Amino acid sequence: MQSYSVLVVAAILFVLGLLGVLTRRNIIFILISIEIMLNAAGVAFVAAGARWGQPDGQVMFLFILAMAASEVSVGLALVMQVYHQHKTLDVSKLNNLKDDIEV
Amino acid sequence: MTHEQLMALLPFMVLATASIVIILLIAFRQGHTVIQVTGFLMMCLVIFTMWYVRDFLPQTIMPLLIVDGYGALFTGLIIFCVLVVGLFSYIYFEEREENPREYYILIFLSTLGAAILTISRHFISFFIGLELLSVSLYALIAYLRTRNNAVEAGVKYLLLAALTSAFLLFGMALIYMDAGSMDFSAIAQKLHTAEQSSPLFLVGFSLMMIAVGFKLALVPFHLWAADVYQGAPPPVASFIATVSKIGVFAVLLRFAQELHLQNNHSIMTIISVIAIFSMISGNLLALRQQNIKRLLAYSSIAHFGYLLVAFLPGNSAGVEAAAFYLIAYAITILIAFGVIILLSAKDKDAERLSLYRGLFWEKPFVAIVLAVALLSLAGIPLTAGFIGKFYVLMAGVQQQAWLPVIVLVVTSVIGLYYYLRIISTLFSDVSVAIEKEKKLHPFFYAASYTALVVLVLLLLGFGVMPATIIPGIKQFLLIGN
Amino acid sequence: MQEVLFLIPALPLVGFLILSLAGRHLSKQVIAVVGAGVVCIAAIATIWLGINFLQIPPENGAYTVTLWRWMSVANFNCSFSLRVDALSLVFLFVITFVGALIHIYSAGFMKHDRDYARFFASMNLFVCAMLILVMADNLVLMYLGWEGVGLCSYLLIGFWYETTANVQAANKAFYITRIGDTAMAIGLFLLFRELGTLDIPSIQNAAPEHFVKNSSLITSIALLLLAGGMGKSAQVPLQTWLPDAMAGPSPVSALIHAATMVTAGVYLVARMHGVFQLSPFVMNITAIVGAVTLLVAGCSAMVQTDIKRILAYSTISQLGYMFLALGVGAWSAGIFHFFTHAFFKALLFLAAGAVIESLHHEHGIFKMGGLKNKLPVVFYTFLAGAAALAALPLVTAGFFSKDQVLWYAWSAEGGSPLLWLIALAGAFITAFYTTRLMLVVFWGEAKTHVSEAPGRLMTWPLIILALLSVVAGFIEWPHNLLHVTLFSDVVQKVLPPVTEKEPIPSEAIFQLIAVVATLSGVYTGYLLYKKNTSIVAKWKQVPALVGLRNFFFSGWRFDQLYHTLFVRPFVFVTNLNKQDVIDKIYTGIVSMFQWLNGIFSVSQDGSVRTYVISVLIGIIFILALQFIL
Amino acid sequence: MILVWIIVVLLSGGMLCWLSARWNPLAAKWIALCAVLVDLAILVNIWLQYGRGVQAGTDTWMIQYQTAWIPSFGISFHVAIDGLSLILLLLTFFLGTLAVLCSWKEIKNRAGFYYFNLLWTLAGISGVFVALDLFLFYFFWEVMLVPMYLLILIWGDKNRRYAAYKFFIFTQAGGLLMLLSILSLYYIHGAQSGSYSYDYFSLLNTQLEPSAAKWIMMGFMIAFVIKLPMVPFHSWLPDAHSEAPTAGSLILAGLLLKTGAYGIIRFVLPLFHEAAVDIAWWAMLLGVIGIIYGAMMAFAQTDIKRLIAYTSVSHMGFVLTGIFAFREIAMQGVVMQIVTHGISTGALFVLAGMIKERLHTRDISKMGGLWTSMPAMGGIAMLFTMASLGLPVLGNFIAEFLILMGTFQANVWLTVLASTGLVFSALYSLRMMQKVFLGPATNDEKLHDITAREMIILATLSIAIVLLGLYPQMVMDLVVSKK
Repeated sequence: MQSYSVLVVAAILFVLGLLGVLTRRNIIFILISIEIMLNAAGVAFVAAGARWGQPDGQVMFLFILAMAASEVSVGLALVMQVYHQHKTLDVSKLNNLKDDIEV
Repeated sequence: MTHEQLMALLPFMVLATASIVIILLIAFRQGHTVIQVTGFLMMCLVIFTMWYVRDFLPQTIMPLLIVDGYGALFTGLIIFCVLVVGLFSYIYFEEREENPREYYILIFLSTLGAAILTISRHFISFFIGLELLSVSLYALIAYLRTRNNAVEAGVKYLLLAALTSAFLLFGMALIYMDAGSMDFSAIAQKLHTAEQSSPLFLVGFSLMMIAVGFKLALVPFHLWAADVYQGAPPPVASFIATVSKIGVFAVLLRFAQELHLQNNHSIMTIISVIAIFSMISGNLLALRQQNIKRLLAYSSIAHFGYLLVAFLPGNSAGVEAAAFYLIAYAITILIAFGVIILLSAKDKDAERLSLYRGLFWEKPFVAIVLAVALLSLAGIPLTAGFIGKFYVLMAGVQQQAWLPVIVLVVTSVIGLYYYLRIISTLFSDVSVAIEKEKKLHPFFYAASYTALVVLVLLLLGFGVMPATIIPGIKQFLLIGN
Repeated sequence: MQEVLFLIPALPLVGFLILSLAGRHLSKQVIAVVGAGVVCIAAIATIWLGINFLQIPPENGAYTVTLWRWMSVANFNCSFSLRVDALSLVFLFVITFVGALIHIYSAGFMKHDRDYARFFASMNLFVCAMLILVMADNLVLMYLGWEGVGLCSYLLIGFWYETTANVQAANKAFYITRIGDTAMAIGLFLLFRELGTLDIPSIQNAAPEHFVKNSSLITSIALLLLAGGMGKSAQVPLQTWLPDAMAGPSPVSALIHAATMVTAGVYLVARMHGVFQLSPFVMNITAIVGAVTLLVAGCSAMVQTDIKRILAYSTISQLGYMFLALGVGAWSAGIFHFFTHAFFKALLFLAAGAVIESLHHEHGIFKMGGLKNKLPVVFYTFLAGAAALAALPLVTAGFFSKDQVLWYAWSAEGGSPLLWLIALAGAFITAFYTTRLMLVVFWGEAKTHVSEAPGRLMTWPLIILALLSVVAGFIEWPHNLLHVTLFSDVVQKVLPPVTEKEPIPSEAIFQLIAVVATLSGVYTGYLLYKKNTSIVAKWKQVPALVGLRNFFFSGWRFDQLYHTLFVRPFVFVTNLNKQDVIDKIYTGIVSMFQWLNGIFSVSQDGSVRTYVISVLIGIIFILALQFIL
Repeated sequence: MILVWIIVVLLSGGMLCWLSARWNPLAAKWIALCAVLVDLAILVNIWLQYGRGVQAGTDTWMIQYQTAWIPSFGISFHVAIDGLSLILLLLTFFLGTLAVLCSWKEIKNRAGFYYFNLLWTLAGISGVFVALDLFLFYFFWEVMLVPMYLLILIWGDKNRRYAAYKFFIFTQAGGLLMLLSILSLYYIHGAQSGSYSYDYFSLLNTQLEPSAAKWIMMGFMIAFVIKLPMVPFHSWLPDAHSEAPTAGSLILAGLLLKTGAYGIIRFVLPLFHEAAVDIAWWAMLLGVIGIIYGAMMAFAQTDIKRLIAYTSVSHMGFVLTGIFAFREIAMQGVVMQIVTHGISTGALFVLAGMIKERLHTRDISKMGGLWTSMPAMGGIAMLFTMASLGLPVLGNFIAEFLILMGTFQANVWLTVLASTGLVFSALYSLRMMQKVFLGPATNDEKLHDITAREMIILATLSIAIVLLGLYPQMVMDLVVSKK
């Protein structure tokens, strides 16, 4: 039962992160929001692991951490390039690639 | 870990070594050509080892991996694609005078990720494979950071991929919560004993579908595809279109097979709805597209919609159909991107359709090759694409999934329009000479052309004599079943 | 005898082939010799055949020869086989003999024409087709000839194709006859369905057993066949093409539109008498159609000013007589009228052609005049023909045949006083317009200069035909005079004899009345156009009469009626739909997809936020779907 | 095996044409001509061997050849001919030869690739006529599309792109539905008999639920009536015909449309007999509508090739009506119509091509009086115009007469309506003749009459159409009733 309440917390965290992705314009903040979501997933894994009394959940959490770190590092490298080229971190300015139908 | 298990993993280890070898080569300041050749040889080695260890299969490496015929088949396909992509990459990067060397590290890493996906039987290996694939791809997409909006494409892909990864993880966590194991077969067992699938499982699976759908660019997670295909260098785009999608589709298929998802009515409904929407919007989006890379992206959305139709039956015929379809599709896409790469000028990729006007009269060979590829995408006989589509329809009809099948037929008729549009551009009268500097590396050009010829011959060969490959596929799939 | 039967149609065919394939490389003399020669040989062969036929009548009353198996499908068998019996023989004789004369005449008439070879080729083809028509052993082969003569008629009406009006006249002729032909074809289908054969003798044999007299089935068959005949023979309401058909050269009008092709309908009805007799209703219709036609066309003929149009309307009118005769059951009378009519009407057309040729292609009779002395040969021959047309008693062939028709219109089984009255009125009208024509063209003062008199090639046929117009009638005399029945004896080997009503009134009285009508017609003509021309001028002041005159002149406004009823709506509808409305459906579908493409494309706006929202929508959608299911 | 060679000759001939054109453009023409002539010779030889008609009671299949192709699906390379196939193959190579001949001068650029496409189209068509495995049939059905598409696309007229799309997409739409039907049939048959096979003879034994039969048949029917074409699926045809090069129009009208009729006769009727009987009335009705609608459309056109194209719609209406009359007489008429329409309409297209070569327009309002300068062509045009309106002596008459006579036994009123087609055909045919060859001459420039090469083409066609009119039995003997 306890693990379920942790799961609820994780879910709330996840949705918060999602809301952050939706509302934020700055790429860095979006990355942070995604981190929150990833961590929420991690929490859920830990909760699940706890429920079944297995270490697998925690193992997974470690993998998530590693992966999140690598993702963020690549992400930040790209952010720097974006800033170089666009002089902004506003994600809505990044729309050179889109459909333009010429009839 | 037993000897047999180690032997079974040998190809994957070689694949992993490839990246390290390249790193070492870079450390020793070797040139592009050496790296290219080494990479090529390494990939050949992978295939060789796979052939070498064929007698040890199947092997289950508890709890993460299972190396069976199915995995070997898809890994082989992936390695084959990488071979071709690598070959094409050489002239592309060489012409752009960028430093292309780290590119090979990334591409082999990414390949490793895809290969792991094909043999994973556990959430953890699933997750690791997927992330290995994705993280390398972020960098690959933005590799030519100064041009072509590559960075924009990279950022878009990264944000969305990370977002959907979060969903994947959360979904996995939910399923783990429900089933008490992350092992596919254990989950299947749990699911089997339960009277009806719990909401936790269903929600978990739905969330997982988001990530998978994203990678396969299925509607409504498809919006990135066109932008990324357009922004990424063509070799990378072809890599995404083939290797990444094959890997993810392989794991999805294995997961579904293991869990007997075809018996789960609601999940099947979801998948068929996704398939239908993918077919419709992929084809509709491509209808008037003037950028050939975007067009290929949209067409791939549609094609994975078709593939899902084959996925629906969930029996061996479906797997066989999917395998054949993927082979045909991979060859075709490689040809298409190969042509784009060959035609790309130094500062601009050959992506505007107007560049292709009257290509047939300028470079008949390239034009014919591209036309054959497009006909294959359209599923016209004499090409493997036709047999692929035939397979898919067969699977659909057998399952009497009439709605998706009818949608498939209707949308592929719509799709025909834009393929024909390109073909008619190729054969139109007014020819715009594609200015092309002198060929810097005649050997690699020759090699690329040879690769195209081989691919086209394969495409036609499989189209006319599918009997040459179908038994092979069947045999592979039997291993481990 | 049988074996050489095929030569008769084959000869003109050979002529056609030679002239059409090599005609451009031959000199005019050679063309004329070939073109006219083959028909002359055919005529000689026919006469020889006829003599043989009369001397030693074949068994079954007919020569037959099967050339080859044409079609044989399921229970449908049809051969290319020819059959000549007495009825065919009469037609054969007219076709080849009159045809030969007309060909000879044409050699002179057409000598200045560029397309000399094409003319003779078409004429030869016509003769061939017409011969097949009358020699056909089965209805399909007959239909072949039937359509073949239609084609040749089309080709020859539009012979001077550079004038659009001529081509239109040709088209019109083809269209209208095609309507009749189609009806006839349906009739054949019906016959085949009922009897399982289209061989003429088998039909004649099987029909009385198979069909109930006056049943709707036999009525429809007969009606459909009749419609075919009406189209070819220009009977009301399908008569409008014939006056326009005068656009062709005069020999064509003589051969096709007077002597032979237009009588194909008569031949068909006579040939299928076994079927028609089973439906007295249709027989009545036939008679009525004939009566109406003779009156309608006669009225129109009275007011025409174009010499050939007068003759054309008169042809329609005379064909009406033939139909009337057939309709009342006077089979041989109808055929006899065809026989005499062929001579005098061919003669009239040829003579008219000579007149027109001499007057620089002038057609209007009021621009002619005074030709009596300038073209004496033409005048005398024309006079003979006109007399025959007007049926001047005893001295003309037309009298003997028309008198029979008139008599049977009352006395035959299907006859009635009304029919007789109409026929009588027709006789009066005929005499009147013939007189008018003669007087206006040959008497009075010359209005157009005569360029050259016709040569011998043209005059000899005229003379021969003129002779025949006088003597041809002598082979058949009325019963109360002399009682010579040479013609009907022959024909009635095939056709049933006429059955007369009881009580039979005195034939002499009727003859007298007919003679009076004819003579009064002649006198009226003389009165109005010779003696007291001011009457006509006075009448031209009366609006009602002018209106009536215009009404007649336009052929009872049939053309206008058809134009508004059929032509204009058809052209309107087809032009309206020129772009194919069904195609619009498909262009609509295409536009719909393009529009959808635009809609879908909106989502690809390049903004990450849109993409995230789309992912979110996807999640919500999938979850919602999960819970609904 | 000889049947395989027929196709192989065309395929390899096509490749040779393409390759040889690099060195010598003239070689391509001769190779193409030789290839079709070789095939024609083979076919004539077969005809002489079996042409006396197949005796009742014996096997109606003259030559059969079968070998495994994709055994795992039960697909075999099964080809065979009977009388119907033989006639259609003869027609294919007869018109194919003429198509090569009439491209002799017209195609000046990229001749090698042109003949490649031409021969491959013919290969696809002949494949369709011999295939007895449904998969193989579908395969050939689609194979003929691409080269035909390229023929229109590359060597067509101004609006060729649009026409080519339309042609391809229409046919493909029908084709895919047919594929669905084939698959359904395959599975139903497999479930019943336990052996999964696409073989014609095996599938003939399939027992179908009436409703299933109906749906499956519709898939076939749609593919075939689009090709035929039946109103309202005809709209690809005027565009494709009018834009295609002369040989393309010739093949389209002469052969491609016939594959639709062939498909109905060969597959729909035997496989779904009851279901076909059920829709017979509607099919006949649509056929009759096609007759009248096509004729009315033809009457309004000002583009000569469009006009002829619509006459095809009208004539093919007869085919549809005749097939669904289910009478042997009508069926024989249908076969005759297939052959004669191929010849007569093909000839009209050839003539239109020749006129276009001389006047550089297809607009009949810019023509007129051409007879004066080209009497020989005018004469032949007259012949084929007459053929088109069904004049006796010419083959088309036999066809239409038999069809109508057979149909009459099945349905009186529809036949009466169909017969009005005879009147309508006169309307458009004579209008065309008038606008093009008759009337005052509009062109001052001196036009040369037909050349010797053109004469050969037209003379062959003329002789063929007259022979068919006079000796139709030589066709009918081949297509004896199979019962």
